[in-house]
Amino acid sequence: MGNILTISPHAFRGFVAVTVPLVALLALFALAVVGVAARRAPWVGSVVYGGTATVCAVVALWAGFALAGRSGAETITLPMGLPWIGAHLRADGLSAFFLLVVNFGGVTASLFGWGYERAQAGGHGSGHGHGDSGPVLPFFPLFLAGMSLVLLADDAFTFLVSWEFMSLTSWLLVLSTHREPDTSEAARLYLIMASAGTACLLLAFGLLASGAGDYQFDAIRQHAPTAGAAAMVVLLILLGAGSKAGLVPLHVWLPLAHPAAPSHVSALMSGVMTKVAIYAMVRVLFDLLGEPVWWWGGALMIVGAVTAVMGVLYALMQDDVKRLLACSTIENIGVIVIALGLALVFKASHTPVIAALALSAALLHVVNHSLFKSLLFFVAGAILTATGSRDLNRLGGLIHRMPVTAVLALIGAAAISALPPLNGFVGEWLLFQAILNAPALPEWSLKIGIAVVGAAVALAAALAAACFVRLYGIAFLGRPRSPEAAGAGEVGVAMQAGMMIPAVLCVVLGVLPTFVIRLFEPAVRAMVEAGPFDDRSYQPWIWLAPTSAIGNSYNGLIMLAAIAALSIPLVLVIHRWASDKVRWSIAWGCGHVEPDPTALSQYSASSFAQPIRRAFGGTVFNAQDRVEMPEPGDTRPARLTVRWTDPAWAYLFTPIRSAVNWLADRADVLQFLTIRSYLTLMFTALVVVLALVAVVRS
Amino acid sequence: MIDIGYDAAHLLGALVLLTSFALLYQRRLFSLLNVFTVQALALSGAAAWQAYAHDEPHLYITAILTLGLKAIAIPVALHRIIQRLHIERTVEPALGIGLTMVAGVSLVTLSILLVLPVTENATALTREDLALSLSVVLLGLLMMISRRNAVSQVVGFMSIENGLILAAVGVAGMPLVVEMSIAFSVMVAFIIFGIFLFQIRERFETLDMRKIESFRGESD
Amino acid sequence: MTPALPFVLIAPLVAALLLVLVPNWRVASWLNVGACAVTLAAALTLFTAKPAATAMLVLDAFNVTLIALTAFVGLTTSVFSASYIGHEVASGKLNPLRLRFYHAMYQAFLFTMLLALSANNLGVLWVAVEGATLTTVLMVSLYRTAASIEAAWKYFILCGVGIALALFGTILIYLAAQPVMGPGLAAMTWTRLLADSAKIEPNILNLAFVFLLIGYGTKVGLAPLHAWLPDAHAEGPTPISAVLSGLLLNVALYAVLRFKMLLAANGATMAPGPLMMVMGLSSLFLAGLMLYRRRDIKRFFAYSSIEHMGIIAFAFGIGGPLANFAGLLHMAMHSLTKSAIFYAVGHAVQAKGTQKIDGIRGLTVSHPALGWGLLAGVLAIAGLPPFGVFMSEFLLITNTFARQPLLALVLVLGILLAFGALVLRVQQICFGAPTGESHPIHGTLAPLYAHLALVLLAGLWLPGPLVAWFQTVAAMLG
Amino acid sequence: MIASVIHQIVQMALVLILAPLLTGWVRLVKARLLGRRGPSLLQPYRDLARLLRKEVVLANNASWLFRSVPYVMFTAIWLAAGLVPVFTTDLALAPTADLIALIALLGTARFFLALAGMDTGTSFGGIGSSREMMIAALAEPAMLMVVFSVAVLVRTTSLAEIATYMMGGTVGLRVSLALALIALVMVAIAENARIPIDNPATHLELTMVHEAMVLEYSGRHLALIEGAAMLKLLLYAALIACVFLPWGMATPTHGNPLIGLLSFLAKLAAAGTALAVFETSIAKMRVFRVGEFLGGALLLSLLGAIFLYVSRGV
Repeated sequence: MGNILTISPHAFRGFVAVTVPLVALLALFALAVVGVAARRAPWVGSVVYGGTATVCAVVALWAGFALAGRSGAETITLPMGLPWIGAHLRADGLSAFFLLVVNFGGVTASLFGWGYERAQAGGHGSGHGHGDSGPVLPFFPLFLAGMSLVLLADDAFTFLVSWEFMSLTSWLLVLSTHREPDTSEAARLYLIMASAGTACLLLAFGLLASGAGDYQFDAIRQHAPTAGAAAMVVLLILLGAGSKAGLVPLHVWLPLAHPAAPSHVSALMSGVMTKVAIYAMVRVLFDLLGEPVWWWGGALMIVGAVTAVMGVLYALMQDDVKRLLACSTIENIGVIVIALGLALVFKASHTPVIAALALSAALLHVVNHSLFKSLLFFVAGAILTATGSRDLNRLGGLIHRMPVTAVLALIGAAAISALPPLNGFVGEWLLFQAILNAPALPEWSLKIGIAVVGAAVALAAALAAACFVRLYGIAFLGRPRSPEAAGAGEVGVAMQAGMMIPAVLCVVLGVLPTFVIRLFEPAVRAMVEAGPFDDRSYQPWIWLAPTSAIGNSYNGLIMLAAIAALSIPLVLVIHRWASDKVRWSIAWGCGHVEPDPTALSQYSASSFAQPIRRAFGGTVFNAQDRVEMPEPGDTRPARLTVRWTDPAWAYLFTPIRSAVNWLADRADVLQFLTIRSYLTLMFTALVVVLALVAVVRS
Repeated sequence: MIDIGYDAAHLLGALVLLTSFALLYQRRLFSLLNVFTVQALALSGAAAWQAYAHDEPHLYITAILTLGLKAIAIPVALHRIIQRLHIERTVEPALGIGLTMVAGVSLVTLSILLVLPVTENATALTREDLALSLSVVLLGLLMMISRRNAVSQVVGFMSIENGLILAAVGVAGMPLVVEMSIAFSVMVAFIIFGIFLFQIRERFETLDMRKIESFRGESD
Repeated sequence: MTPALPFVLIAPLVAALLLVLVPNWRVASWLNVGACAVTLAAALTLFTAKPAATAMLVLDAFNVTLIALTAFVGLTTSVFSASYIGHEVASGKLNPLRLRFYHAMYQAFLFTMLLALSANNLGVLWVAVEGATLTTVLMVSLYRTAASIEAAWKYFILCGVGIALALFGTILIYLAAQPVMGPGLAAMTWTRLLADSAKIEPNILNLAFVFLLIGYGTKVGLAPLHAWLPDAHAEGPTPISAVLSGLLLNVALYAVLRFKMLLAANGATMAPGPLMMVMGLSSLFLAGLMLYRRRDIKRFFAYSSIEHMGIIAFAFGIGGPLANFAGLLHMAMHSLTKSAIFYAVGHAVQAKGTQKIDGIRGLTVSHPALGWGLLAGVLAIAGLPPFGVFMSEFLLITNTFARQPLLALVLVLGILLAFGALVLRVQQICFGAPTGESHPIHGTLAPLYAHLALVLLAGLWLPGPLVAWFQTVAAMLG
Repeated sequence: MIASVIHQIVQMALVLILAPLLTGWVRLVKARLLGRRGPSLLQPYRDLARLLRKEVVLANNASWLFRSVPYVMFTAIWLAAGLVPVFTTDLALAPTADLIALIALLGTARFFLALAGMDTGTSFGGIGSSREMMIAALAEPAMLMVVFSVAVLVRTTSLAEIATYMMGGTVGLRVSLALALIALVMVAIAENARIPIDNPATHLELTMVHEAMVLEYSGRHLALIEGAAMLKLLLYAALIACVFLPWGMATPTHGNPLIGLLSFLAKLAAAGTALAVFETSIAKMRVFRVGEFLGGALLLSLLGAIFLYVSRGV
């Protein structure tokens, strides 16, 4: 405990290195205080959100410069936390990259949230429970601070404190809607799952620290654990970080908790907090745990593949917009984890360049998903603000009433469906390039297994496209399914701006992906001792041509240019020389002329999913469609009801819950005994222990 | 030759143990109290004999305290209470007498098994005495378990403390502080019991624990 | 020997006698606070004193921290009680006569606990614990309701028997020591015993420890000896619940630990650790399960105390510098947090007019200051950062996992089990639409927030001297 | 460099010109196989021209998306078709996008068409879109598995490289390639809405998929969509030719583009004939059997990939 009060050798340089985020953290805490102190003041929302946006912007910029400038990462020790080691903070490439992601998400979320809360406060909000909500302002900056702190932590204790603090604050944010019926159940499940995850991480770090004899990451790096211990750590990390990231089957809390929060918080939880979990995996598996073994990657890939496919199938089953988005987060996390697994495998087989490719795919997808998932959750928030409903079956035709939102939503949907030339596709492309390198691996099981994983990724991608065609088609296209949807109006400027920024970036990153890849190259280099573009042959900077992908290259910019070069003349030519006449009329629909006012004849969300439900759901979810068809001549509409069960609940969580209840009932008897029985208990305890002593001695 | 000191002490200790068996056996409250009085007498006798044999005058105080409190004051007071409160004079034990006896015997065996091997270097008297007192303590506990009536539970508690005193006097040179503390505690304990018996009486119109324990917390 | 120590004992004793004579309960309540303040001031000076021991009293690193803690919680609780009983009188639950008795007993109770903590003579230690039992029994039955009398009766019988067993253990210790150290006080003086512990017959020590563990363990509330604890907490006045959970349990555990040190010093005895670990884990799991079915808010938190006593017992059971450190820290944190929770609960019960959890909903909406305070307290006791309990649990779990992986898994499972119940209830209590009646809160929330601030501070930063102190004690405990 | 640009431009024009021809050829052969005289080979051109001149009739609640989808879709497929080497591998855009990007481009087209199907809010558009996406969900993985097995062999996904490698003749005959070929053909049939998956000629609502989506389209929009469909057919034919029988194709180093062109025409004729024969000899299957059909394709392609390891120690 020598260095409790003294600062570590590099103190000064270290302080320079981490001082910006430190000050930022303090500022965030200050903002939280303001949020509490001035909660009645009319200006408080603007101050807190504005302040948070500014602080996050500063940190994001700082992280960006740190990455670009390849600035060294010094450790700074604060006299806090565990007495005899203090709190260690450090911002290396990896941390800086994730700091960039997190805080950028923070900027857009605060921007959107500012407008969102004002809209909620102003009349619009009433009707869907946000009317009298609990406090958001104090916890919003704290949540962001917690996430940044996780990324900066450089010893096990600080890491876990900030990790659990992150869960705690987000739990409180979820509870801000505590007046709504489902919230309390969701929040409870969330906090319990989160803490169970933390417990797993706790054990993992306990194991690592016992090897090193110290909780500092440096010490842990120095002492690689034994094979058995390492295996256990991998398992515990998969459980601990996985429960936060939403790996199947630990995902159950996610579709409940993420939607329950206010939309801008949902965006943070889904788009950003899950990434912090990914950071934890990378930090431990690539950095702290030393030389990997191939099966670690194998395990990650299997879990990831299952998660990806299951996640998107869940998403296809959902009728609630935000819940659907949360499920799609599960899918994307699965994809990222697959990429991580590949990177581990290749690192283990000493082909660092390919490992770098896979890791780049993972990190790029981290960026991409944080962008379009925030965007889509903002869109959900906009829809909620405009219509007061999150139920797909009460939406429709919004493209006419919310033109701006509709365009941005389309970008988001296209990006998350991995359509070129948007950013989602680049990530998938890199991932496939890595998958195609499977033959370079020694293990046969992996060669074949990776092919299957590739198929799973492709399946997930295609299903995701279906999922978002469904979302966009039902919500924005067609005819309104409820008066609220018919009467909706475009949202305010702040919210539009909040959506605009990530939307634009989705396009930019799709066209010029190399920029961001170069940005996190130092992080990749630190993890796998190689960069994705090492000794590349001929490409100028706009070409995405990783070494390992032999002769394969992709160029979003040229593709965009080509599309423009082809489509614009096409339009002009046709309109000039062919015809440009338009006649408006009622939809024909195979003679089904008069569009019914209730728009019930439209495909509903559940009917759209029906073919896929029939193809996959039967086996996975034992989903059952029941159609109540009225008698001929009866004018009642036919009703389609869909029932399906989540295997994770059916086979894992419900049994646990009932087991606890059963035990609790048995134990509860002890509360209602007579004094004599209690004395008997005591007496028995005494006699047993005495007998034990007698036995032990003889 | 015969060590008269040892024999006498042994005899008195055995008498205490015997009486606690008798306590287990009793069905009627008054006879219970009488047996308890006998036990207290035996105990004070043991204490006095120790004081004489080992010439430890402070043990006389113990003897007197025991005699005064346990052999006279408490039984009398309990008699009073029972008469004042018109408690039904017989109480059916919760455990069958026979079962209780068996349990008691096995407890005594256990305590002997426990004590004798571990006290090789202590004097024979101490060992005997310790074994006896341990048995008395355990039997007292058994009695508290096997009786439903508040009075008999009080008596059981008292006999546990008798066992403690027996142990204390058995060990050579035990400082006075312990006896004082015991006496003090017994006294306070008795006062409190008294308070309780009256309160319980005025609350529940009975001393049958089953009625008192109808409330077990949360049974709303 | 520093004069401060006897003074720490005399102050509450005198105050107790004095308070018997004060008829006006308002005056009495503030006299009570004053007396506690004096005691605390005296206790704080002990930190500067050198470790010392007389035939009756002892002062070392171990008990000085606990004495200070006891004095501090005693003071804050007296402040809380001063603002609490006003409402009890107003609502006709208590009359001035009873209050006179109550205040005297409060000081007497503090005296017995401080005596137990500073006693060097095992007999005195025993007397003090017995005294603590008697005083609290009387205070638990203060309301004279059927429920409170039943609870007090249960408390008295169980702890009386427990105390008796503890005395038998004490006699056995003397019996074991007497051949070595000769007859007389020496053989009952803890410091002397510790010094020559190696020479003492180990087998008798084993036997003695069994009785002492069962005896004092009853008072700690370790399962299956815990039965008295929930009802005593639930039926007594809330300030008493606060000191019971916050202080009395610690004192009893302190007694057990003293004897554990004796055994450890002997070396040839059985290891006392496993026994404590088993009882600790059983308490943890039993309490964790019981929490799910509780409908009475005070009983609920009483069970949570059992849970944490289990964790602490486990920590000391597994031993080692880190685990002991964690145990001590957890002891301190639990006292502060749990008493804080009971302050909040007391106000909540008065504000809602019921102890049933169903009647106490949406507290953060109806009484924000109280609701968020209670929430913070429960989160702290649930072991969430940035509160101090997290640090102790972190140290305990990581350290255990490094040494006994399976035990650590069991421990974590138990903690999670209880955690689930805590989250379930605290969400019902603090969130959702408020139910039932809602009176304004009487009195101050200062003690609540003072404790929370301390717990938060400890979670973020432990002062160096305190750490050094804990580390020396951890080393003593071996 | 200049040559590659010229080649690229030529190719863009070429696919545009040849696409209707191929469709016409298929129709003609089918008609002959059914014993009819059948329409002229140039009929598709006339249809397109007529549609282009007609006015567009839009549903009242059609949005801007509905009107822009035909252009997006046509462009995407046109670009994709332009990326597949037909007569030479020396194309300017070759490095821009590899096989995966090409598949994704087709995905883009499908995505927007499916959206357009839902825009007017009629039930039939919904039927079409949902079924189309379900089919795609299985077709795309199968396609990517084909790519995978080829790439495992050739160690690249750039079409130019694949063609060059295949022409090298070092590959020889392989089980896995045969499996991949079958899988690719099955996917092609599904993607082009041919029998047995779908029937471009039918308008029986309950069975149609592709037609249901474009039900509300008319005039120039319909022309673009039809044209896009023709391009797609050509694209798949060209793709199969390029990957599995690239012989005769020119490369930057040697070979004559003209010969490449002639050989490509021959390949197209053969492919068209084969398709016609296949379609006349089989009946359409129920929509929900499609899953099994494409699942089979997926498994075949996966099998192909695995066989590669067995047959050759890569």
